[in-house]
Amino acid sequence: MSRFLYELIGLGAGVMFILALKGLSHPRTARRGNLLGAAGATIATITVFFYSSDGQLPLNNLGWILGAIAVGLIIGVPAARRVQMTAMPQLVALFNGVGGGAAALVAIVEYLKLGQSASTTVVIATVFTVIVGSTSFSGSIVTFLKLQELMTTRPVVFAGGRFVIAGTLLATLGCAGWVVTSLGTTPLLVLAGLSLAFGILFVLPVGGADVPIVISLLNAFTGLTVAAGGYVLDSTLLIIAGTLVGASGTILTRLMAEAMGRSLFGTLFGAFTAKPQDSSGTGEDRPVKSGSADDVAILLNYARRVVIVPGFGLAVAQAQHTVRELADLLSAKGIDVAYGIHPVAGRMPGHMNVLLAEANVPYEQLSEMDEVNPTFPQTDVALIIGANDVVNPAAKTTPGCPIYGMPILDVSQAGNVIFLKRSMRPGFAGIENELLYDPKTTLLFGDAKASLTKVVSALKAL
Amino acid sequence: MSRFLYELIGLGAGVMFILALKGLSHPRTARRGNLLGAAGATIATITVFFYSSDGQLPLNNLGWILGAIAVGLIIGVPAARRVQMTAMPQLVALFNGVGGGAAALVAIVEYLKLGQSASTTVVIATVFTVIVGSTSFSGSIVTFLKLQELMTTRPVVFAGGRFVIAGTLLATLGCAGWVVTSLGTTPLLVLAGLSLAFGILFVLPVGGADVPIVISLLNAFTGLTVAAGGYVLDSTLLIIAGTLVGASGTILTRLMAEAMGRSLFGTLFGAFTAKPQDSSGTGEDRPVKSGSADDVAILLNYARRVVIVPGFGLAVAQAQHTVRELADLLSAKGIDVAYGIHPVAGRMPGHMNVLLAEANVPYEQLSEMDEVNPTFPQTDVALIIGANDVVNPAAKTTPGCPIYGMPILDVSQAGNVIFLKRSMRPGFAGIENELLYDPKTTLLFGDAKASLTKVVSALKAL
Amino acid sequence: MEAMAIISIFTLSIFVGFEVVSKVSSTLHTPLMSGANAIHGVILVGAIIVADHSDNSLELGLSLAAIVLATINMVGGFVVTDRMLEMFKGKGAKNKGSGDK
Amino acid sequence: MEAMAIISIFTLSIFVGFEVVSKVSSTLHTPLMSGANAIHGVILVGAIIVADHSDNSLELGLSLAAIVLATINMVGGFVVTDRMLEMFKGKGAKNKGSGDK
Ligand SMILES: NC(=O)c1ccc[n+]([C@@H]2O[C@H](COP(=O)([O-])OP(=O)(O)OC[C@H]3O[C@@H](n4cnc5c(N)ncnc54)[C@H](OP(=O)(O)O)[C@@H]3O)[C@@H](O)[C@H]2O)c1
Ligand SMILES: NC(=O)c1ccc[n+]([C@@H]2O[C@H](COP(=O)([O-])OP(=O)(O)OC[C@H]3O[C@@H](n4cnc5c(N)ncnc54)[C@H](OP(=O)(O)O)[C@@H]3O)[C@@H](O)[C@H]2O)c1
Repeated sequence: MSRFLYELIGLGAGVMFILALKGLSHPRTARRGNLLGAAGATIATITVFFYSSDGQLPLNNLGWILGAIAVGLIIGVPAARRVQMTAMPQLVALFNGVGGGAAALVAIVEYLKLGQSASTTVVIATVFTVIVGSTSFSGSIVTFLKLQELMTTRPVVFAGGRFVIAGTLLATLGCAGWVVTSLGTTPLLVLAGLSLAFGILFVLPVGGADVPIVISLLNAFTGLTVAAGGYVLDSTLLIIAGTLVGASGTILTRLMAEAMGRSLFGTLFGAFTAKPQDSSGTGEDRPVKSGSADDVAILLNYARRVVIVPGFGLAVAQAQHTVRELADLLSAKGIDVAYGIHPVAGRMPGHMNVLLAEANVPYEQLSEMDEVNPTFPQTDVALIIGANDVVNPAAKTTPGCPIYGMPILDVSQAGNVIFLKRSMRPGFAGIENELLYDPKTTLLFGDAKASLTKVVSALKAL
Repeated sequence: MSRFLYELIGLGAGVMFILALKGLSHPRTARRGNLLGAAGATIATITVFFYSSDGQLPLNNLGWILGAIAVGLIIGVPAARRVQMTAMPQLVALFNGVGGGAAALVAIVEYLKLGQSASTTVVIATVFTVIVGSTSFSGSIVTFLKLQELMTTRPVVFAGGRFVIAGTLLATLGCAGWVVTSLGTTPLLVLAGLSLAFGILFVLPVGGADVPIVISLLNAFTGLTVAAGGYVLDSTLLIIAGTLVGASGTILTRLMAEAMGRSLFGTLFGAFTAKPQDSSGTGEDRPVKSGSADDVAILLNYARRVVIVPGFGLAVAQAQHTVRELADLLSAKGIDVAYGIHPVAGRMPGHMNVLLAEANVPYEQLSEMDEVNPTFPQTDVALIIGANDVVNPAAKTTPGCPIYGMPILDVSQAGNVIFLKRSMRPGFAGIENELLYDPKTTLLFGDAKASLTKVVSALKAL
Repeated sequence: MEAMAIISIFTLSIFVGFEVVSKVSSTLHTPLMSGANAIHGVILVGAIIVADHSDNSLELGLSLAAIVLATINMVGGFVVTDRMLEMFKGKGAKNKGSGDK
Repeated sequence: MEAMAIISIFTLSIFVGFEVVSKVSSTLHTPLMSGANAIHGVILVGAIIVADHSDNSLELGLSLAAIVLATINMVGGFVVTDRMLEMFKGKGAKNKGSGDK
């Protein structure tokens, strides 16, 4: 295949990626967009087997290459297929991380290959790819661990932490200069090591609520490394694809931060400004009003309007079908039922929509935060199922807490508030929820699905 | 200046053009966007004096070049400054035409210069530029003549016209092949001549309502010729700027066609499908109800809701201040007043908004077609000032008439309809308006400004 | 520049052009058209380049004609667009201006 | 490719990337992020190129590791995005699907 044809096909794949992103931005075309992107990636991958810059086909090491692809498929496809909906966000983080790692490795190999013959701009692009790719790799692993709850979801902040981070960053940049001037292999490996450390330190102090924003940011970073790798390898396709992801990822990060009411700056530089917090929680023993399934059923039965607020616990308990049953039952009794969907309920944006769509909840019943908030004063019961942070008034009242400033669902305006959760434990952000102690709140302890099943039978028995 | 710096500045100018178009798409940033575009163009023009591909500075023929620019400024600036608002659309058409002409000339000169040494792709790009540039030039001149009413605004269709057009097109394409194979000068000049003829023939059959769409289309064409010229001259800036205008112009053409309820295809190929129409108009002598200013004042005085429908005649009469005075007077009497703005009222989209804004009409009183149409049944008086086509029911009832299919303002639903116009003459599209003969219509003949002044004094006297 | 680079730039510019104007309201159609029209007046740059290359009077004459036309297109286009938008401004400044910046 | 061409392509791609996603609703943030994530898995192409170039076992080993990681990123990314969107679809198909195409 001629170089021209090869690059033309690459450009075609780039166009498919543009159309893919465009498609993914609209609900109706999203799936088609994703498939288009997959088609573009497939075409680009197949094409590379039919062109070699040294003119020799088949490619050198062809067997190894195919083998490695097979290994990647064997790991990636089942992971993506089998993962629980609840674990998707961390899987995305992980996929992003390995992409960053791959870009860093590609740059390292090309650097080893070019040796002293590399031009300064190519070396700079290599260094950029290694730093950002490695940072993205290790940072994504940490977000994965946080989301998977293999480590604490709270900001990890230690005394003097910000100096350590700043020091690592400076060391990384210094080492980058060393690589550019010396063109040695050792400096490059040191650089990779430092960047990995920086990635960890960068993500550790990020608060739980900011994790999806950080994933999106690292995603944009990885895009840029791919673009830089494209420069090193002289591939228009990689430049276009990487830049696209970098730019759209940056915008997306900003949009997500806005949707969650977070400042992007605060999220990014949280690492430098966060102070160790008194997050011990006084292990309070204040009284709460705990009720039975019958109490809850009665409250619901005499309501005119009920707003259901689902959260991460609904996903954990896989109670989406049961909640739908309850809602249908209430509707059948002439009660006005709506779901109040907070943009960051669950562990990824749109998590609740996905979950409830699975149970065929009618789309009209799902109300976004801005729609549902004004209706709480006319609501008799707010039924909170496995949600916590998204209704926590601390977001309004406690400056300095990890979710301060995030808009919340104003359930306290409703006549009665019912919480379905297993314990008094806090939510993702790890902070107490005053609303649990409010006199108008009733708590029904237990797994969401079990509790809902009981409430449904109690309602039927009424 | 190094070539790299020169091109980098060119790219910077290209980015400024992108931001200019972006700015121009939003009401609040539109003016800033235009200024940014002007700045980009200025920078690009100045830079070209500091770089020459043969390395010799100052440029050859510098005095001539500066003189020619001065001539352009002396013609262009006063024309743009002094033109009446009513004549702006034709000026835009004219400016577009000269741009297309300039692109064609540039390509011709470069062709003469390169002679036999030109590569085939360059020759093809040259041929494209000459054809489309010349078409755009002559086509724009014809639209100018139509809008300036120096010729009939109706579609000019003659028997066998479509064969003539198709023939010209074929001859043009054949001649293009001749140029590419022979590389001679004569064929190129013949090509330019044929393209000029094609431009004229292409625009002649276009109906009045479609003229702005055609201007927009020719504008997109000119953009593409500039891009092709950029290819011939190896200028990234021209490629980017021209392509941007080509692409955005195409989209804009489609949006405009949609806003006017026209089919783009019908507009473009109207030339091939239009049949000579019986447009003589039977010079009807049916009775109409003509009233005095006092009659109109009384109708208005006892209305609860009045919708004012301004049209091209308001602009001609420069009656925007008087209409505002009337509206204020009615509002002061507690009458609900709104302006119903049709998207193509006047001679350019947004014409009425511009005009009424000049008279400081409050923005809230301006209602777009979709907003105001449902309110006509509750409207007591629809006061139509110098508008005609935009309220002509023929758009709904008479298939085949030039405005058929265009959405109109449904004034016939109002209790009373008042027309302020000078005569029974039709509007831009040249078709009779049945509504003038409707029993609920009152006509007040005379120049819009004079009539409005009389109505205002009559109202004050009541 | 390489053919491939030109094709890529052309393709990407098409997308930028499409995306950038795809949400414009009908009120702004005319100023946008007029502004875009002024932008393609940048062919003036091309006209100056060919005038620099010209070495006989036919070429020079045609180039100078191109310069005159392109200047009219560019400068006239921006001026007339600005005038149009100036009229809109009165309204913007009073009713929406406060939210600006 | 020339430096200037690369810079132009880079600049234009930034605009395309910005414009294309700038109006997305918050419900689609995750699938969009995930889809974009899959797209950068196309670094697989780069990994295959360097594997082709590799002529010692260190280089080859690193390239193959890059291929494995990039494949996971790319294929896993598209599959997981599709799964997410499949769930949305139920809703789309029932309530809005009719307006499609
Ligand atoms: N959506 C996103 O993009 C995203 C991504 C990452 C992080 N986040 C963060 O995640 C949080 C989302 O808020 P949220 O209110 O949805 O969740 P949350 O604040 O994490 O609260 C979830 C609650 O569900 C309860 N729960 C867990 N499993 C349960 C089960 N099987 N049955 C019943 N209850 C159960 C837990 O209490 P018990 O343990 O007492 O049962 C917990 O209080 C926010 O802080 C958000 O910033 C969001
Ligand atoms: N907006 C655009 O983008 C655009 C661009 C090009 C063409 N067009 C076309 O222009 C037309 C616009 O419709 P329109 O209803 O606004 O205008 P119109 O159909 O052209 O009607 C204008 C009316 O105003 C009257 N008039 C003229 N001067 C007057 C004066 N001094 N005082 C009082 N009346 C006066 C004329 O009747 P008398 O002569 O009897 O007074 C005429 O009937 C449509 O056909 C549209 O497609 C629109």
